[in-house]
Amino acid sequence: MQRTRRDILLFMGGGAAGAMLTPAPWRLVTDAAIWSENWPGIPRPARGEITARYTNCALCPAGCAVRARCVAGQPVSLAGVAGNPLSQGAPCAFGLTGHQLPYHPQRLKQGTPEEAAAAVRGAMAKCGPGESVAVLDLAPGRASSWTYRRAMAAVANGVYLAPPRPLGGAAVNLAKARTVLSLGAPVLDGWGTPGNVHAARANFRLIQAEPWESRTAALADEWLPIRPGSEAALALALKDPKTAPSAAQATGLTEKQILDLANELTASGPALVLSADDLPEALALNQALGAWGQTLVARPEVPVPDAWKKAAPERVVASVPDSSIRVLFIDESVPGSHIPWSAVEKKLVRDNPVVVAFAWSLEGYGRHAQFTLPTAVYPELTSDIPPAIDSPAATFRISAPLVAPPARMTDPSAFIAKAAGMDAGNALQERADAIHKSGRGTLFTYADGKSTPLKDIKPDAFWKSLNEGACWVDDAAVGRASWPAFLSSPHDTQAEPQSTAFPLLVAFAEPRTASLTSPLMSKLYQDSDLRMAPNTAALHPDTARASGIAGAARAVLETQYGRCAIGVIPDESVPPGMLEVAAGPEVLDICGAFTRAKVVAA
Amino acid sequence: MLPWNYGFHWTAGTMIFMGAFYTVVVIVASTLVNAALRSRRALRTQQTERIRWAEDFHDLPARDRQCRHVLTGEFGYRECPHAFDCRQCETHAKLVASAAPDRISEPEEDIFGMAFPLDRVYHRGHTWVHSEPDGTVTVGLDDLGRRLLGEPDRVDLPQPGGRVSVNGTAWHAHKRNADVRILSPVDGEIVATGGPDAPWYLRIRPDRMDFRNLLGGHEIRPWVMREMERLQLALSAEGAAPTLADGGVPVQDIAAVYPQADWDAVCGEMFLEA
Amino acid sequence: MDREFITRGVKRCSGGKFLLWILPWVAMLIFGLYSAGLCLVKGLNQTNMDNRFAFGLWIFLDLTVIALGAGAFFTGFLLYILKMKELRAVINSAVVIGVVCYSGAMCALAVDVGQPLRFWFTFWYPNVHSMLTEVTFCITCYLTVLMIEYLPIVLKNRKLRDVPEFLVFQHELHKLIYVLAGVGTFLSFFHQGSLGGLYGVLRGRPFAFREGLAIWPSTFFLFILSAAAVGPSFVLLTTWLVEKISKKRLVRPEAMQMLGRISGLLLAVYVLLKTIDTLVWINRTSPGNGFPAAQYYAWHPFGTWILFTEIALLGMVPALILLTPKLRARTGWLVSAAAMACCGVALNRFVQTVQTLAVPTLSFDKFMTYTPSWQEVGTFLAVLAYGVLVYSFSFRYFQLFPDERELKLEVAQVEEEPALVGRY
Amino acid sequence: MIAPNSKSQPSRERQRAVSRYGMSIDLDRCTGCGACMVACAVENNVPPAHEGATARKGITWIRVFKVDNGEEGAARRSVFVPVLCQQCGEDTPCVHVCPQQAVEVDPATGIVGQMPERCLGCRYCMAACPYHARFFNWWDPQWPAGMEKTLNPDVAPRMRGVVEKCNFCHGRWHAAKERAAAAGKSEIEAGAYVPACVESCPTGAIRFGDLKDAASEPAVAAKDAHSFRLLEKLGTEPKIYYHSKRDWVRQVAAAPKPPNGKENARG
Repeated sequence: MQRTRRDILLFMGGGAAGAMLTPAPWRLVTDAAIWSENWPGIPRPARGEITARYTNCALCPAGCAVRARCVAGQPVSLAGVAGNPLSQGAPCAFGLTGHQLPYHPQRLKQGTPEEAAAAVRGAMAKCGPGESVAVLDLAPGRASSWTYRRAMAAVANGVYLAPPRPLGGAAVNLAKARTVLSLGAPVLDGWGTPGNVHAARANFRLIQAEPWESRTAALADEWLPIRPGSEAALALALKDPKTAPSAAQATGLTEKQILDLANELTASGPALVLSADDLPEALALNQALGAWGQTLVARPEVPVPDAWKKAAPERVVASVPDSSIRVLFIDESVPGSHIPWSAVEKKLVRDNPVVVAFAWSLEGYGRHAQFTLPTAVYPELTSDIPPAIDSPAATFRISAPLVAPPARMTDPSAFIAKAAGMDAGNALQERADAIHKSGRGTLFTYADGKSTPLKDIKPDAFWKSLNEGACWVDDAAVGRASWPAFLSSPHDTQAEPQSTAFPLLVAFAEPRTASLTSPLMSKLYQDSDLRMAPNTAALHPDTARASGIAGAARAVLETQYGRCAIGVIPDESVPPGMLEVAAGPEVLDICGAFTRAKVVAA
Repeated sequence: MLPWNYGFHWTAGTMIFMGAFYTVVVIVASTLVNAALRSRRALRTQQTERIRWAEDFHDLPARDRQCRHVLTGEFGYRECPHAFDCRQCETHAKLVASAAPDRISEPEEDIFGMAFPLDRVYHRGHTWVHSEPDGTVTVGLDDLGRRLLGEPDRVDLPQPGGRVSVNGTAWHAHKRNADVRILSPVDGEIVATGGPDAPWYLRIRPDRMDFRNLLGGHEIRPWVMREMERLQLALSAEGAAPTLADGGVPVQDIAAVYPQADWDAVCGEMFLEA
Repeated sequence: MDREFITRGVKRCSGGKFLLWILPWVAMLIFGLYSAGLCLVKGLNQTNMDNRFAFGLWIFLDLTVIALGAGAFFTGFLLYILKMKELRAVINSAVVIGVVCYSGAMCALAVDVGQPLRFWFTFWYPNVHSMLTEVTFCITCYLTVLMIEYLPIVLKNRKLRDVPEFLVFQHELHKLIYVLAGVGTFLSFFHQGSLGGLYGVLRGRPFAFREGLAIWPSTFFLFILSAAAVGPSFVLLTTWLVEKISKKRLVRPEAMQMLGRISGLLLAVYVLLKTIDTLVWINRTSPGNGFPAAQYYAWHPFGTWILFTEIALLGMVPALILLTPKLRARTGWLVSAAAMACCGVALNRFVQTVQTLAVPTLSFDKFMTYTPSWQEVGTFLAVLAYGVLVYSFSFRYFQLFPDERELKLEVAQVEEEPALVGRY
Repeated sequence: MIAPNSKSQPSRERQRAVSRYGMSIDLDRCTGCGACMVACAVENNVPPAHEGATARKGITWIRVFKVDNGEEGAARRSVFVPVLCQQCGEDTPCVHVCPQQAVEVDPATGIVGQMPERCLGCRYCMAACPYHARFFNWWDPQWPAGMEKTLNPDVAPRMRGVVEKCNFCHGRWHAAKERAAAAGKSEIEAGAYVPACVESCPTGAIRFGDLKDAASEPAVAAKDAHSFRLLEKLGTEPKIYYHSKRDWVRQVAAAPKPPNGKENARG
């Protein structure tokens, strides 16, 4: 039989119709929809061998132990290390996003080290008498810090500056404490090592004296809402009940409350008094309560090579005469406590000083320095982490890189050592060897969770495991001694006197660091109302009205050091007369602890 | 949706739901197909003209669908159930049988000066049929129809040899904005065509000499009277002056008298086209 | 010149005038299409909806429009199934309204979903337990039916009917229209109901949750009733509007009043049942879920006034007016009552969609507010403009009101009478 | 159209279920640090907030709310309440409403799953959920250049226009299942599978386990007098148990109280 075109068409039509009744075409469309999951702009996660690597978090002095889940070597998520004697396996929100920092959009990618070096050389050459070359080290106590001190000792009129050490470098032994009075210290929110604090939490009663209900106040056993700026008065009254009436006036508490509190502190010891920035009154109170040797202890220094001993002393910025620094290096590659730029600036010489900042982003002092040299950032950088404030024993751990830093990054210590005409060498390993030589303490290795006495370990094995995630903990052998003098030395952390020009007292709601956080942290303040965005202030609606910014979303924050734009959030839980501020570089430039401020319409 | 799809469960719920859905689809589809098939058949069997007239008739106002026997007063009110095709109407047959034969007084009726010769029968669409000796019939416009169209702008006549059917389109006439189809009074084959100037428009060889559907004799006057009323109404509805120009006697070319009137509507009304 | 497209014997304004009339609507449509386009291309971030106000202006629009469009199925049902001949005068208009409302709602929905390209998933992986599935199926089917019902109206156009195929097809199709009317009634019954069920089944939203018969929450039946009640009212309203705008008589008052009466009757029943339902909900359903009903109305501006307005002011009152022959006979009363009924149902849909989402469910929720973005409003206007345009064109070129010609002649006759009398 | 036979169906699932995973959250331990939120986002490839995002447009599978007792000044007390998908066990509101079966309860685990690749984005499920635990992708996900290197390979990023929510880190469940199979076990043993938020909580406030295993922390918490579940009266049988010794805190379980006209942009 012969086929006409009609038959063929019929056949094809029939075939098509039939095909529609089979799953095939529909399955295809379904898949098409699933493919569309990856339409342009939606990244495909890379696959690869999944491994666990260990290091220590360098984002804050706590230096928690970190287990990184890596895909083909690239960390994709971080977690704590269970059983770690220091951090107890507890991470924090900031630490959990550390592995994203290297890809931060605001990351500083290149600088001009040669020009900087030349400028420094020139400036050092014409550095006159009474003028100095200085290093400002935000995270003192590291091996690099020692390099700086050696370097500054090597150059004429070199000065080594660091932020005042909390409690003058003494350590807190929370495990011993039965009662803790916190004068606005964020004990449960960024103070000390989270894991350690939470582990000890069950054993002490926490009394939070703070004007507003901070995260710590919310979970304290008792919250004493005191008037803004009356912490000192309270501490004073607790030490010497005679002043209770005036303290009651200042704080807004009843005399009875104060006296009861005083009794409780003495009765149910050992007690500990903490304050946002070491208030002399708070320290004195500790002394009176006999905290020394109990809850407040002197922590022996982590061993250093004898060769390092000839080093410049550590000084606070305030101790340097004004307009005397000709060359200033600022190392902010490792975040530490922040000093308002306004305080630093007035120490620089008038005629073009040279300021070189080592930073991984332009958000810090880099905004003010002539030269900002890009550095590696955690988890790229290699640095040791000084013992945390709540670690009574000396510790040594290294933040070993999980990711290779990009090219053209500057190593601050190498740069400064070179400028001082010395060789930095491998300070980190030298110190490790020094520790090993001391033969004290034990080494806790993260991968296997084992503790081994140091004397059973070979030096290179020690060094190796430090780099693969381990921490050395000194034997805690702290003899009882008399109250140390350095704790009585007056601080410049007095609350500024009440003034009509700046009626509002600034309290920091979020950890006080200028360094950037991962973009993902935006979830916490943009996608929820859990935390405030950097450079934002919450204030009582009445305060807003009084300041003439009622209903405004933005305003200008003004202190005696300067002014900057901020976002404002009306919040009835903030008492009138104070500002609850989320730190940001701009804010930190003009606000220290206990700063008084005012807000004006933008 | 289909058993091999993800998440298809043989549950009562699914059965009822999909069952209802498919039923609806089938009903709707079959309705469409059914309509399509019917219309195909209708087209094949040349039903178009019948359907067009059926639609037109259906759309006529009730008052224009009156039975011829209402005109003559035999009924008070009766709507024509056969779309003006009395050949299939028993009622009509009965009435004719019972009626007395017309007494023809004079050869033609003069109504408002219009001539309606009684030697012919009239369709309600204003055509007449006149039997010729050669067994054919001539079909033309009656006087009112002629005056309505006056001097037509154009007339489209069918080709000789074509067929016409009762109430189907006989020819098209254009006048001003009016474009009307003239209804055929008879079934048959067109033998020759005349025109506006000829005495007749069409010469037709009818299938049967059956003119029961047409008006004659005494029916003519009441019918024309009624048509004049309708004309009046149509004219005034289309915004013409309330009375005819010359005291009621329609002029030769009525259209000319009402330049502003919507002539299309008037003709549509009078020639029974929707 | 479109003269030969316009039905013979009816008066329509000049082409120029018509152009002037549609121009603003076309402008509105273009603006609306632009904003809808933005939402489709850039995504729904263009709207002011959010995770808490997941539904907004559009869903309210859909529910309202579909309720008003119910006139199509219900008039069809009364005319073709219950053989109420008077309604022949408005059926075509009702069908066009139906087409407009349903197609408009479908377009709005297509913009409203996050992945319009996956619309067919609902048909392919239907979850028969979901009210939304049922709504989607029925609305799609019913829109098809409406289109088919619309077809004869189009093909009957004076010019188109010259094509024999069209003439014959629409003739034959119209003979079978009662089948479609039946199917349409069935479909509408279910999707109008399921639109109500949509919210009635939300166990997690005690403000909307209702108990009911077997598998259907009470809102299922209330929506059917209210839609059937308001459909004729809306037909009445539009007819009146068209008469006013076109300055013509299109429908006999009897037809209008019949629409009014039907509307009033159903509305009365609806109001009664709605009241009972509300009482049951306040005293049993809501407290049973741990939500004292009083608190819903403590969140201003949604006080109890909204309940009163919805049921009494815009429900009972129009029902009574429409049921009183004296008032019904007065166009003013008739039309305003119809308008009130429409507003009442619109308010009901608003309460169902917006208030449900606005009142908090968790103790630490804040009262939610939401104002649509201009893109949302634009899309809304697009649907509106589209409706007006489709209706305007249909009115101009198709025979929406079969009695128009006849009424025109009657008017003439009234003026004519004396003259005729004088002459015979 | 055909409503589920609400009682029987889930119960049947429950019987078939191998495990019923649940959670207990100790509100007396939560410091509101936000670690859980961040860990969740990292684990599930949730992108950083879009610049246009707000607390109402953002994607936070687990979100910590700060709730106060409504008092002023000294009497004021606050608590942090982490809210995530409550994994309702009885006629789960979101499952029955989804028009195209993009939401399902996994009979093996009792976990309410969401399939973004089948989601139409109609957001009906979001309207249905009383816990606001479902989130719509208002934008296409975006990561800063290079950061996509840090995405979790076990979870596919979602596109714009689909709904997503907490699934107890389904990727981790899968991994645990494979590990168990590799070890020749048929079931995952207690502790071998925990969601990211649980792992990341520094105070151990969030505990996770199988409610069928009487020894698991949630199972124990479920029996505690101080435990409660959000909106229990709705009868949806959530599997997240909250716990607090403070009476006023337990009030967050109840229906909202009428407003007292407080002005607070943070809440």
